[in-house]
Amino acid sequence: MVKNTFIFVLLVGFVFLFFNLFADFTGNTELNKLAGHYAESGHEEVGAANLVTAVVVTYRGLDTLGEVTILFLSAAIVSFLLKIETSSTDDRKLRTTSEILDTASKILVPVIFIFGIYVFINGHLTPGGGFQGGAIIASGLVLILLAKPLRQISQKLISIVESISGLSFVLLGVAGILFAAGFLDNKILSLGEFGTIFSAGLIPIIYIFVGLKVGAELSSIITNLQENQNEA
Amino acid sequence: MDSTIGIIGAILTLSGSIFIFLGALGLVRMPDLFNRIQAGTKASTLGTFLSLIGLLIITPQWWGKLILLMIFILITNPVSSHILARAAHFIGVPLADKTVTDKYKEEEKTFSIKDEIKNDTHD
Amino acid sequence: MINLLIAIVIGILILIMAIVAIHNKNLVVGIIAAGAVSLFASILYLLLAAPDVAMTEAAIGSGLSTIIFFYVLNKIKKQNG
Amino acid sequence: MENLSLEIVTLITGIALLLIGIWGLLTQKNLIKMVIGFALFDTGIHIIMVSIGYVKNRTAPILDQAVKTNQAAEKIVDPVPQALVLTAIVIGLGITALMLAFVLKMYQKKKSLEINNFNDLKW
Repeated sequence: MVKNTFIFVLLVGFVFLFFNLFADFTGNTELNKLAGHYAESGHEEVGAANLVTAVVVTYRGLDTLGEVTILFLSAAIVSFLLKIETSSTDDRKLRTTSEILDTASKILVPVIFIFGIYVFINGHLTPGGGFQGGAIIASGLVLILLAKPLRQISQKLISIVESISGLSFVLLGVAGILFAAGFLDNKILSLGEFGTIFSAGLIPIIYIFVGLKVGAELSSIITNLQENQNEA
Repeated sequence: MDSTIGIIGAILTLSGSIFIFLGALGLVRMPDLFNRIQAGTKASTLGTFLSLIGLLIITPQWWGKLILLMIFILITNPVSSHILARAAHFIGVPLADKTVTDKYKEEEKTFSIKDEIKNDTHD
Repeated sequence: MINLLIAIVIGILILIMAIVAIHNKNLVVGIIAAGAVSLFASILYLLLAAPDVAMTEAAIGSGLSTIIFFYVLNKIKKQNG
Repeated sequence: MENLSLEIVTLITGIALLLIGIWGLLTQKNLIKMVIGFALFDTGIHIIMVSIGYVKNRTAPILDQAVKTNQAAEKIVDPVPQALVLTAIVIGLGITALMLAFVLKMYQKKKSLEINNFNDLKW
Protein backbone atom coordinates (compact mmCIF):
# COMPACT_ATOMS: atom_id res chain seq x y z
CA MET A 1 0.00 0.00 0.00
CA VAL A 2 2.82 2.38 0.89
CA LYS A 3 4.58 1.32 -2.28
CA ASN A 4 1.54 2.00 -4.48
CA THR A 5 1.11 5.43 -2.96
CA PHE A 6 4.77 6.16 -3.60
CA ILE A 7 4.47 5.10 -7.26
CA PHE A 8 1.36 7.24 -7.66
CA VAL A 9 3.11 10.28 -6.15
CA LEU A 10 6.11 9.71 -8.42
CA LEU A 11 3.94 9.55 -11.53
CA VAL A 12 2.07 12.71 -10.53
CA GLY A 13 5.45 14.37 -9.99
CA PHE A 14 6.54 13.38 -13.50
CA VAL A 15 3.29 14.75 -14.96
CA PHE A 16 3.84 18.03 -13.11
CA LEU A 17 7.46 18.21 -14.33
CA PHE A 18 6.56 17.63 -17.97
CA PHE A 19 3.63 20.03 -17.75
CA ASN A 20 5.96 22.77 -16.55
CA LEU A 21 8.55 21.94 -19.19
CA PHE A 22 6.20 21.93 -22.15
CA ALA A 23 3.33 24.18 -21.02
CA ASP A 24 4.27 27.04 -23.33
CA PHE A 25 5.60 24.90 -26.19
CA THR A 26 3.61 25.88 -29.24
CA GLY A 27 5.81 24.41 -31.94
CA ASN A 28 8.74 25.93 -33.79
CA THR A 29 8.26 28.29 -36.70
CA GLU A 30 11.93 28.65 -37.62
CA LEU A 31 15.18 26.81 -37.10
CA ASN A 32 17.47 27.67 -34.21
CA LYS A 33 20.92 29.10 -34.88
CA LEU A 34 22.88 25.83 -34.96
CA ALA A 35 20.44 24.04 -37.25
CA GLY A 36 20.26 27.16 -39.43
CA HIS A 37 24.02 27.04 -39.85
CA TYR A 38 23.89 23.34 -40.76
CA ALA A 39 21.11 23.98 -43.28
CA GLU A 40 22.77 26.98 -44.90
CA SER A 41 26.38 25.89 -45.16
CA GLY A 42 26.12 22.11 -44.78
CA HIS A 43 26.26 21.51 -48.52
CA GLU A 44 29.40 23.62 -48.89
CA GLU A 45 31.25 22.37 -45.83
CA VAL A 46 30.35 18.68 -46.05
CA GLY A 47 28.75 18.11 -49.44
CA ALA A 48 26.15 15.55 -48.33
CA ALA A 49 22.60 15.95 -49.60
CA ASN A 50 21.18 14.18 -46.54
CA LEU A 51 21.83 16.61 -43.70
CA VAL A 52 21.14 13.97 -41.03
CA THR A 53 24.07 12.01 -42.45
CA ALA A 54 26.20 15.16 -42.38
CA VAL A 55 25.39 15.67 -38.70
CA VAL A 56 25.89 12.00 -37.77
CA VAL A 57 29.15 11.40 -39.62
CA THR A 58 30.94 14.73 -39.69
CA TYR A 59 29.62 17.38 -37.32
CA ARG A 60 28.93 14.87 -34.52
CA GLY A 61 31.30 12.13 -35.71
CA LEU A 62 32.91 11.66 -32.32
CA ASP A 63 29.50 10.94 -30.78
CA THR A 64 28.92 8.29 -33.42
CA LEU A 65 32.24 6.67 -32.57
CA GLY A 66 31.23 6.61 -28.90
CA GLU A 67 27.84 5.14 -29.66
CA VAL A 68 29.27 2.41 -31.87
CA THR A 69 31.65 1.62 -29.00
CA ILE A 70 28.74 1.34 -26.56
CA LEU A 71 27.00 -1.04 -28.95
CA PHE A 72 30.19 -3.13 -29.20
CA LEU A 73 30.43 -3.19 -25.42
CA SER A 74 26.86 -4.39 -24.95
CA ALA A 75 27.31 -7.08 -27.64
CA ALA A 76 30.51 -8.23 -25.94
CA ILE A 77 28.81 -8.44 -22.52
CA VAL A 78 25.90 -10.41 -23.99
CA SER A 79 28.24 -12.95 -25.51
CA PHE A 80 30.29 -13.08 -22.30
CA LEU A 81 27.21 -13.76 -20.18
CA LEU A 82 25.81 -16.46 -22.45
CA LYS A 83 29.06 -18.19 -23.32
CA ILE A 84 29.56 -20.19 -20.15
CA GLU A 85 26.36 -22.17 -20.00
CA THR A 86 25.91 -23.37 -23.58
CA SER A 87 27.45 -26.79 -22.89
CA SER A 88 24.13 -28.56 -22.32
CA THR A 89 23.27 -30.26 -25.57
CA ASP A 90 19.61 -30.20 -26.29
CA ASP A 91 17.78 -33.30 -27.43
CA ARG A 92 14.45 -31.70 -28.06
CA LYS A 93 12.96 -32.77 -31.36
CA LEU A 94 12.68 -30.04 -33.91
CA ARG A 95 10.21 -30.06 -36.74
CA THR A 96 11.78 -29.73 -40.18
CA THR A 97 11.21 -26.29 -41.62
CA SER A 98 8.94 -26.12 -44.58
CA GLU A 99 10.39 -26.33 -48.05
CA ILE A 100 8.67 -23.16 -49.13
CA LEU A 101 10.44 -21.08 -46.46
CA ASP A 102 13.74 -22.76 -47.28
CA THR A 103 13.54 -21.97 -51.00
CA ALA A 104 12.22 -18.46 -50.45
CA SER A 105 14.98 -17.67 -47.99
CA LYS A 106 17.57 -18.76 -50.55
CA ILE A 107 16.14 -16.20 -52.97
CA LEU A 108 15.47 -13.47 -50.43
CA VAL A 109 18.61 -13.41 -48.31
CA PRO A 110 20.96 -12.17 -51.09
CA VAL A 111 18.36 -9.55 -52.06
CA ILE A 112 18.12 -8.36 -48.45
CA PHE A 113 21.90 -8.17 -48.13
CA ILE A 114 22.16 -6.20 -51.39
CA PHE A 115 19.43 -3.85 -50.18
CA GLY A 116 21.28 -3.29 -46.92
CA ILE A 117 24.49 -2.49 -48.81
CA TYR A 118 22.55 -0.13 -51.10
CA VAL A 119 21.11 1.65 -48.08
CA PHE A 120 24.46 2.35 -46.52
CA ILE A 121 26.27 3.26 -49.72
CA ASN A 122 23.58 5.80 -50.59
CA GLY A 123 23.42 7.18 -47.07
CA HIS A 124 24.65 10.63 -48.08
CA LEU A 125 22.01 11.06 -50.80
CA THR A 126 18.79 9.37 -49.69
CA PRO A 127 17.26 8.48 -46.30
CA GLY A 128 19.30 5.71 -44.79
CA GLY A 129 22.84 5.08 -43.74
CA GLY A 130 25.09 2.85 -41.75
CA PHE A 131 22.79 2.19 -38.81
CA GLN A 132 19.77 1.30 -40.96
CA GLY A 133 21.86 -0.77 -43.36
CA GLY A 134 23.40 -2.71 -40.49
CA ALA A 135 19.97 -3.43 -39.06
CA ILE A 136 18.75 -4.65 -42.46
CA ILE A 137 21.75 -6.99 -42.79
CA ALA A 138 21.05 -8.38 -39.32
CA SER A 139 17.42 -8.98 -40.37
CA GLY A 140 18.69 -11.02 -43.30
CA LEU A 141 20.66 -13.11 -40.83
CA VAL A 142 17.46 -13.64 -38.81
CA LEU A 143 15.81 -14.98 -41.97
CA ILE A 144 18.68 -17.46 -42.45
CA LEU A 145 18.27 -18.64 -38.85
CA LEU A 146 14.49 -18.96 -39.24
CA ALA A 147 14.89 -21.16 -42.31
CA LYS A 148 17.63 -23.34 -40.81
CA PRO A 149 17.58 -23.12 -37.00
CA LEU A 150 20.51 -25.50 -36.63
CA ARG A 151 22.82 -23.65 -38.95
CA GLN A 152 26.01 -22.44 -37.31
CA ILE A 153 26.93 -18.86 -38.06
CA SER A 154 30.68 -18.37 -37.88
CA GLN A 155 31.44 -16.20 -34.86
CA LYS A 156 34.99 -15.83 -36.10
CA LEU A 157 33.89 -14.20 -39.36
CA ILE A 158 31.60 -11.81 -37.47
CA SER A 159 34.37 -10.77 -35.10
CA ILE A 160 36.86 -10.29 -37.96
CA VAL A 161 34.45 -8.03 -39.89
CA GLU A 162 33.65 -6.12 -36.73
CA SER A 163 37.30 -5.55 -35.75
CA ILE A 164 38.49 -4.54 -39.21
CA SER A 165 35.67 -2.06 -39.78
CA GLY A 166 36.02 -0.55 -36.31
CA LEU A 167 39.77 -0.14 -36.75
CA SER A 168 39.33 1.42 -40.19
CA PHE A 169 36.78 3.87 -38.77
CA VAL A 170 39.26 5.10 -36.15
CA LEU A 171 42.16 5.16 -38.64
CA LEU A 172 40.14 7.28 -41.08
CA GLY A 173 39.40 9.66 -38.22
CA VAL A 174 43.10 9.94 -37.39
CA ALA A 175 43.86 10.48 -41.08
CA GLY A 176 41.52 13.45 -40.85
CA ILE A 177 43.83 14.97 -38.21
CA LEU A 178 46.89 14.38 -40.38
CA PHE A 179 45.64 15.44 -43.80
CA ALA A 180 42.69 17.76 -43.10
CA ALA A 181 41.29 20.01 -40.41
CA GLY A 182 40.46 17.62 -37.59
CA PHE A 183 39.30 14.22 -36.33
CA LEU A 184 36.86 12.59 -38.79
CA ASP A 185 37.07 15.50 -41.24
CA ASN A 186 35.76 14.35 -44.61
CA LYS A 187 37.82 16.63 -46.85
CA ILE A 188 40.65 14.12 -47.37
CA LEU A 189 39.05 13.24 -50.68
CA SER A 190 37.66 16.01 -52.86
CA LEU A 191 34.01 16.83 -52.22
CA GLY A 192 33.03 16.06 -55.82
CA GLU A 193 29.87 17.15 -57.56
CA PHE A 194 26.99 17.72 -55.16
CA GLY A 195 24.27 15.08 -55.35
CA THR A 196 26.18 12.30 -57.12
CA ILE A 197 27.28 9.04 -55.56
CA PHE A 198 30.99 9.90 -55.54
CA SER A 199 30.58 13.04 -53.52
CA ALA A 200 30.81 14.25 -49.94
CA GLY A 201 34.44 13.21 -49.59
CA LEU A 202 34.95 10.51 -47.00
CA ILE A 203 31.33 10.16 -45.84
CA PRO A 204 30.34 7.11 -47.98
CA ILE A 205 33.50 5.23 -46.95
CA ILE A 206 33.01 5.97 -43.25
CA TYR A 207 29.35 5.00 -43.48
CA ILE A 208 30.26 1.68 -45.15
CA PHE A 209 32.47 0.85 -42.18
CA VAL A 210 29.83 1.99 -39.69
CA GLY A 211 27.26 -0.19 -41.47
CA LEU A 212 29.49 -3.27 -41.44
CA LYS A 213 30.32 -2.71 -37.78
CA VAL A 214 26.72 -2.24 -36.69
CA GLY A 215 25.60 -5.22 -38.78
CA ALA A 216 28.29 -7.45 -37.26
CA GLU A 217 27.45 -6.34 -33.71
CA LEU A 218 23.70 -6.90 -34.11
CA SER A 219 24.38 -10.28 -35.76
CA SER A 220 26.58 -11.25 -32.84
CA ILE A 221 23.81 -10.35 -30.35
CA ILE A 222 21.27 -12.36 -32.34
CA THR A 223 23.41 -15.46 -32.77
CA ASN A 224 24.26 -15.41 -29.07
CA LEU A 225 20.62 -15.24 -28.02
CA GLN A 226 19.47 -17.81 -30.58
CA GLU A 227 18.96 -21.17 -29.01
CA ASN A 228 21.03 -23.77 -30.80
CA GLN A 229 24.28 -21.94 -31.37
CA ASN A 230 27.45 -23.50 -30.05
CA GLU A 231 30.26 -21.15 -29.27
CA ALA A 232 33.34 -21.66 -31.41
CA MET B 1 -3.49 12.95 -72.90
CA ASP B 2 -1.67 13.55 -69.66
CA SER B 3 -4.87 13.72 -67.65
CA THR B 4 -6.21 10.45 -69.12
CA ILE B 5 -3.11 8.61 -67.95
CA GLY B 6 -3.54 10.19 -64.54
CA ILE B 7 -7.17 9.11 -64.37
CA ILE B 8 -6.35 5.52 -65.35
CA GLY B 9 -3.65 5.37 -62.71
CA ALA B 10 -5.96 6.84 -60.09
CA ILE B 11 -8.67 4.29 -60.90
CA LEU B 12 -6.17 1.42 -60.56
CA THR B 13 -4.87 2.77 -57.24
CA LEU B 14 -8.42 3.23 -55.94
CA SER B 15 -9.42 -0.33 -56.91
CA GLY B 16 -6.30 -1.56 -55.13
CA SER B 17 -7.36 0.21 -51.97
CA ILE B 18 -10.85 -1.33 -52.33
CA PHE B 19 -9.25 -4.79 -52.41
CA ILE B 20 -7.22 -3.97 -49.32
CA PHE B 21 -10.42 -2.87 -47.59
CA LEU B 22 -12.09 -6.16 -48.55
CA GLY B 23 -9.14 -8.01 -47.04
CA ALA B 24 -9.55 -6.08 -43.81
CA LEU B 25 -13.27 -6.87 -43.83
CA GLY B 26 -12.41 -10.54 -44.29
CA LEU B 27 -10.23 -10.44 -41.19
CA VAL B 28 -13.31 -9.49 -39.19
CA ARG B 29 -15.91 -11.62 -40.93
CA MET B 30 -14.20 -14.97 -41.43
CA PRO B 31 -14.86 -17.80 -38.91
CA ASP B 32 -11.43 -19.19 -38.03
CA LEU B 33 -7.74 -18.29 -38.24
CA PHE B 34 -6.93 -20.06 -41.50
CA ASN B 35 -9.75 -18.38 -43.41
CA ARG B 36 -8.69 -15.04 -41.99
CA ILE B 37 -5.10 -15.54 -43.11
CA GLN B 38 -6.28 -16.44 -46.59
CA ALA B 39 -8.55 -13.41 -46.87
CA GLY B 40 -5.91 -11.04 -45.56
CA THR B 41 -3.10 -12.35 -47.76
CA LYS B 42 -4.86 -12.83 -51.09
CA ALA B 43 -6.79 -9.58 -51.04
CA SER B 44 -3.92 -7.47 -49.78
CA THR B 45 -1.44 -8.93 -52.30
CA LEU B 46 -3.77 -8.10 -55.20
CA GLY B 47 -4.58 -4.70 -53.71
CA THR B 48 -0.93 -3.74 -53.26
CA PHE B 49 -0.17 -4.92 -56.78
CA LEU B 50 -2.96 -2.80 -58.28
CA SER B 51 -1.85 0.25 -56.29
CA LEU B 52 1.74 -0.16 -57.43
CA ILE B 53 0.68 -0.60 -61.08
CA GLY B 54 -1.38 2.58 -60.78
CA LEU B 55 1.68 4.40 -59.43
CA LEU B 56 3.74 2.95 -62.30
CA ILE B 57 1.30 4.45 -64.83
CA ILE B 58 1.23 7.85 -63.14
CA THR B 59 4.99 8.20 -62.58
CA PRO B 60 6.86 6.03 -65.13
CA GLN B 61 10.28 7.33 -64.07
CA TRP B 62 10.13 5.25 -60.87
CA TRP B 63 9.76 1.94 -62.74
CA GLY B 64 12.88 0.28 -61.34
CA LYS B 65 12.05 0.68 -57.69
CA LEU B 66 8.36 -0.12 -58.22
CA ILE B 67 9.08 -3.37 -60.08
CA LEU B 68 11.53 -4.39 -57.35
CA LEU B 69 8.82 -3.69 -54.77
CA MET B 70 6.34 -5.85 -56.70
CA ILE B 71 8.78 -8.78 -56.89
CA PHE B 72 9.52 -8.45 -53.19
CA ILE B 73 5.83 -8.43 -52.22
CA LEU B 74 5.16 -11.34 -54.57
CA ILE B 75 7.72 -13.47 -52.73
CA THR B 76 7.37 -12.38 -49.12
CA ASN B 77 3.61 -12.06 -48.68
CA PRO B 78 2.56 -15.66 -49.50
CA VAL B 79 5.59 -17.17 -47.77
CA SER B 80 4.98 -15.35 -44.50
CA SER B 81 1.30 -16.24 -44.44
CA HIS B 82 2.17 -19.87 -45.24
CA ILE B 83 4.55 -19.97 -42.28
CA LEU B 84 1.95 -18.42 -39.98
CA ALA B 85 -0.72 -20.93 -41.02
CA ARG B 86 1.69 -23.86 -40.68
CA ALA B 87 2.74 -22.82 -37.18
CA ALA B 88 -0.89 -22.34 -36.18
CA HIS B 89 -1.74 -25.81 -37.45
CA PHE B 90 1.10 -27.37 -35.48
CA ILE B 91 0.17 -25.79 -32.16
CA GLY B 92 -3.39 -26.96 -32.66
CA VAL B 93 -5.49 -23.92 -33.47
CA PRO B 94 -9.03 -25.28 -33.96
CA LEU B 95 -10.67 -25.26 -37.39
CA ALA B 96 -14.10 -23.81 -38.00
CA ASP B 97 -17.17 -26.02 -37.57
CA LYS B 98 -18.02 -26.01 -41.27
CA THR B 99 -14.63 -27.33 -42.36
CA VAL B 100 -15.01 -30.38 -44.60
CA THR B 101 -11.48 -31.68 -45.03
CA ASP B 102 -8.04 -31.20 -43.48
CA LYS B 103 -5.54 -32.29 -46.11
CA TYR B 104 -2.49 -31.60 -44.02
CA LYS B 105 -3.63 -33.91 -41.24
CA GLU B 106 -4.46 -36.73 -43.70
CA GLU B 107 -1.05 -36.38 -45.26
CA GLU B 108 0.58 -36.42 -41.85
CA LYS B 109 -1.16 -39.73 -41.13
CA THR B 110 -0.35 -41.48 -44.38
CA PHE B 111 3.22 -40.35 -44.97
CA SER B 112 4.20 -39.65 -41.32
CA ILE B 113 6.02 -36.37 -41.94
CA LYS B 114 9.48 -36.53 -40.45
CA ASP B 115 9.54 -35.23 -36.93
CA GLU B 116 13.22 -35.47 -36.27
CA ILE B 117 16.26 -33.26 -36.29
CA LYS B 118 17.51 -32.56 -39.77
CA ASN B 119 21.28 -32.56 -40.01
CA ASP B 120 21.75 -29.59 -42.27
CA THR B 121 24.46 -27.85 -40.34
CA HIS B 122 26.91 -27.92 -43.22
CA ASP B 123 25.62 -27.13 -46.65
CA MET C 1 -5.06 18.83 -41.59
CA ILE C 2 -5.27 15.18 -42.67
CA ASN C 3 -1.83 14.66 -41.12
CA LEU C 4 -3.17 15.94 -37.80
CA LEU C 5 -6.10 13.50 -37.90
CA ILE C 6 -3.80 10.58 -38.74
CA ALA C 7 -1.47 11.60 -35.91
CA ILE C 8 -4.34 11.68 -33.40
CA VAL C 9 -5.58 8.22 -34.46
CA ILE C 10 -2.06 6.73 -34.41
CA GLY C 11 -1.37 8.32 -31.02
CA ILE C 12 -4.49 6.78 -29.49
CA LEU C 13 -3.54 3.40 -31.00
CA ILE C 14 -0.03 3.70 -29.54
CA LEU C 15 -1.40 4.37 -26.05
CA ILE C 16 -3.88 1.47 -26.26
CA MET C 17 -1.12 -0.89 -27.44
CA ALA C 18 1.21 0.30 -24.68
CA ILE C 19 -1.41 -0.37 -21.99
CA VAL C 20 -2.05 -3.82 -23.50
CA ALA C 21 1.69 -4.51 -23.51
CA ILE C 22 2.02 -3.69 -19.83
CA HIS C 23 -1.26 -5.00 -18.52
CA ASN C 24 -1.81 -8.30 -20.36
CA LYS C 25 -0.97 -11.43 -18.37
CA ASN C 26 0.26 -13.33 -21.44
CA LEU C 27 3.89 -12.52 -22.22
CA VAL C 28 3.58 -13.30 -25.95
CA VAL C 29 0.74 -10.80 -26.32
CA GLY C 30 2.78 -8.24 -24.41
CA ILE C 31 5.81 -8.64 -26.67
CA ILE C 32 3.75 -8.38 -29.86
CA ALA C 33 1.96 -5.29 -28.52
CA ALA C 34 5.33 -3.67 -27.77
CA GLY C 35 6.39 -4.39 -31.36
CA ALA C 36 3.16 -2.78 -32.60
CA VAL C 37 3.95 0.34 -30.54
CA SER C 38 7.26 0.63 -32.40
CA LEU C 39 5.57 0.13 -35.78
CA PHE C 40 3.03 2.89 -35.12
CA ALA C 41 5.77 5.14 -33.76
CA SER C 42 7.60 4.79 -37.09
CA ILE C 43 4.49 6.16 -38.85
CA LEU C 44 4.56 9.13 -36.46
CA TYR C 45 8.21 9.76 -37.35
CA LEU C 46 7.27 9.77 -41.03
CA LEU C 47 4.58 12.39 -40.34
CA LEU C 48 7.15 14.44 -38.41
CA ALA C 49 9.39 14.59 -41.55
CA ALA C 50 12.04 12.20 -40.23
CA PRO C 51 12.39 9.35 -42.78
CA ASP C 52 15.78 8.25 -41.44
CA VAL C 53 14.41 7.72 -37.95
CA ALA C 54 11.33 5.98 -39.36
CA MET C 55 13.49 3.46 -41.23
CA THR C 56 15.58 2.75 -38.16
CA GLU C 57 12.57 2.32 -35.91
CA ALA C 58 10.79 0.01 -38.36
CA ALA C 59 13.84 -2.20 -38.83
CA ILE C 60 15.02 -2.31 -35.24
CA GLY C 61 12.09 -1.59 -32.95
CA SER C 62 9.54 -3.82 -34.56
CA GLY C 63 11.83 -6.37 -36.22
CA LEU C 64 15.00 -7.23 -34.34
CA SER C 65 13.78 -6.22 -30.88
CA THR C 66 10.72 -8.48 -31.07
CA ILE C 67 12.85 -11.36 -32.37
CA ILE C 68 15.30 -10.98 -29.48
CA PHE C 69 12.46 -11.00 -26.94
CA PHE C 70 11.07 -14.19 -28.48
CA TYR C 71 14.45 -15.92 -28.49
CA VAL C 72 14.87 -15.20 -24.78
CA LEU C 73 11.32 -16.35 -24.01
CA ASN C 74 12.00 -19.55 -25.95
CA LYS C 75 15.18 -20.22 -23.97
CA ILE C 76 13.36 -19.66 -20.69
CA LYS C 77 10.56 -22.03 -21.70
CA LYS C 78 13.08 -24.66 -22.74
CA GLN C 79 14.85 -24.54 -19.37
CA ASN C 80 11.54 -24.74 -17.62
CA GLY C 81 10.43 -28.01 -19.16
CA MET D 1 -8.83 22.73 -31.10
CA GLU D 2 -7.41 25.69 -33.02
CA ASN D 3 -4.00 25.56 -31.34
CA LEU D 4 -3.76 21.77 -31.67
CA SER D 5 -0.99 21.06 -34.15
CA LEU D 6 0.93 17.98 -35.25
CA GLU D 7 3.91 18.43 -32.96
CA ILE D 8 1.70 19.06 -29.92
CA VAL D 9 -0.21 15.81 -30.57
CA THR D 10 2.96 13.77 -30.95
CA LEU D 11 4.51 15.46 -27.91
CA ILE D 12 1.51 14.49 -25.77
CA THR D 13 1.67 10.93 -27.17
CA GLY D 14 5.36 10.70 -26.31
CA ILE D 15 4.88 11.96 -22.76
CA ALA D 16 1.97 9.59 -22.16
CA LEU D 17 3.99 6.67 -23.56
CA LEU D 18 6.89 7.58 -21.27
CA LEU D 19 4.57 7.67 -18.25
CA ILE D 20 3.07 4.28 -19.18
CA GLY D 21 6.62 2.93 -19.46
CA ILE D 22 7.58 4.21 -16.00
CA TRP D 23 4.33 2.84 -14.56
CA GLY D 24 5.03 -0.59 -16.04
CA LEU D 25 8.62 -0.52 -14.84
CA LEU D 26 7.52 0.23 -11.28
CA THR D 27 4.40 -1.88 -10.87
CA GLN D 28 5.12 -5.07 -12.77
CA LYS D 29 6.56 -8.08 -10.95
CA ASN D 30 7.65 -10.06 -14.02
CA LEU D 31 11.20 -9.38 -15.23
CA ILE D 32 10.35 -9.53 -18.94
CA LYS D 33 7.40 -7.18 -18.37
CA MET D 34 9.85 -4.75 -16.77
CA VAL D 35 12.08 -4.91 -19.84
CA ILE D 36 9.03 -4.24 -22.05
CA GLY D 37 8.25 -1.22 -19.87
CA PHE D 38 11.79 0.04 -20.39
CA ALA D 39 11.44 -0.35 -24.18
CA LEU D 40 8.21 1.71 -24.14
CA PHE D 41 9.96 4.38 -22.05
CA ASP D 42 12.72 4.50 -24.69
CA THR D 43 10.24 4.92 -27.56
CA GLY D 44 8.46 7.69 -25.67
CA ILE D 45 11.67 9.68 -25.24
CA HIS D 46 12.47 9.29 -28.95
CA ILE D 47 9.04 10.57 -29.99
CA ILE D 48 9.43 13.60 -27.67
CA MET D 49 12.85 14.45 -29.11
CA VAL D 50 11.76 14.20 -32.75
CA SER D 51 8.63 16.29 -32.17
CA ILE D 52 10.67 19.06 -30.49
CA GLY D 53 12.81 19.26 -33.64
CA TYR D 54 9.80 19.57 -35.95
CA VAL D 55 9.14 22.91 -37.65
CA LYS D 56 5.68 23.71 -39.01
CA ASN D 57 4.96 22.88 -42.66
CA ARG D 58 8.51 21.90 -43.59
CA THR D 59 10.00 18.80 -45.20
CA ALA D 60 12.71 16.30 -44.33
CA PRO D 61 16.33 17.54 -44.14
CA ILE D 62 17.38 16.12 -47.51
CA LEU D 63 18.46 18.45 -50.28
CA ASP D 64 17.25 17.41 -53.75
CA GLN D 65 15.14 18.78 -56.58
CA ALA D 66 12.35 19.75 -54.19
CA VAL D 67 14.63 21.58 -51.72
CA LYS D 68 17.30 23.69 -53.42
CA THR D 69 20.52 24.36 -51.57
CA ASN D 70 20.15 28.15 -51.43
CA GLN D 71 16.74 28.08 -49.75
CA ALA D 72 17.37 25.11 -47.47
CA ALA D 73 17.16 27.13 -44.26
CA GLU D 74 13.54 28.05 -44.99
CA LYS D 75 12.39 24.59 -46.06
CA ILE D 76 13.73 21.86 -43.79
CA VAL D 77 13.20 20.70 -40.21
CA ASP D 78 15.93 20.53 -37.57
CA PRO D 79 18.35 17.68 -38.43
CA VAL D 80 20.16 17.50 -35.06
CA PRO D 81 17.48 15.73 -32.94
CA GLN D 82 16.90 13.26 -35.77
CA ALA D 83 20.60 12.39 -35.84
CA LEU D 84 20.64 11.90 -32.07
CA VAL D 85 17.51 9.71 -32.09
CA LEU D 86 18.90 7.66 -34.98
CA THR D 87 21.82 6.47 -32.90
CA ALA D 88 19.78 6.27 -29.69
CA ILE D 89 17.43 3.68 -31.23
CA VAL D 90 20.35 1.39 -32.09
CA ILE D 91 21.81 1.83 -28.61
CA GLY D 92 18.35 1.04 -27.19
CA LEU D 93 18.41 -2.35 -28.93
CA GLY D 94 21.83 -3.07 -27.43
CA ILE D 95 20.62 -2.14 -23.94
CA THR D 96 17.49 -4.27 -24.34
CA ALA D 97 19.57 -7.26 -25.41
CA LEU D 98 21.87 -6.73 -22.44
CA MET D 99 18.95 -6.61 -20.00
CA LEU D 100 17.46 -9.75 -21.53
CA ALA D 101 20.77 -11.57 -21.13
CA PHE D 102 20.78 -10.60 -17.46
CA VAL D 103 17.17 -11.84 -17.16
CA LEU D 104 18.25 -15.16 -18.63
CA LYS D 105 21.10 -15.51 -16.13
CA MET D 106 18.80 -14.60 -13.24
CA TYR D 107 16.29 -17.19 -14.39
CA GLN D 108 19.00 -19.84 -14.42
CA LYS D 109 19.89 -19.04 -10.81
CA LYS D 110 16.43 -19.13 -9.25
CA LYS D 111 14.18 -20.73 -11.91
CA SER D 112 11.78 -17.86 -11.54
CA LEU D 113 10.94 -14.60 -13.25
CA GLU D 114 9.30 -13.07 -10.17
CA ILE D 115 11.16 -10.00 -8.92
CA ASN D 116 10.23 -10.69 -5.28
CA ASN D 117 12.27 -13.91 -5.27
CA PHE D 118 15.51 -12.03 -5.85
CA ASN D 119 16.02 -10.71 -2.34
CA ASP D 120 19.66 -11.62 -1.76
CA LEU D 121 20.73 -8.04 -1.26
CA LYS D 122 17.61 -7.03 0.65
CA TRP D 123 17.99 -6.12 4.31
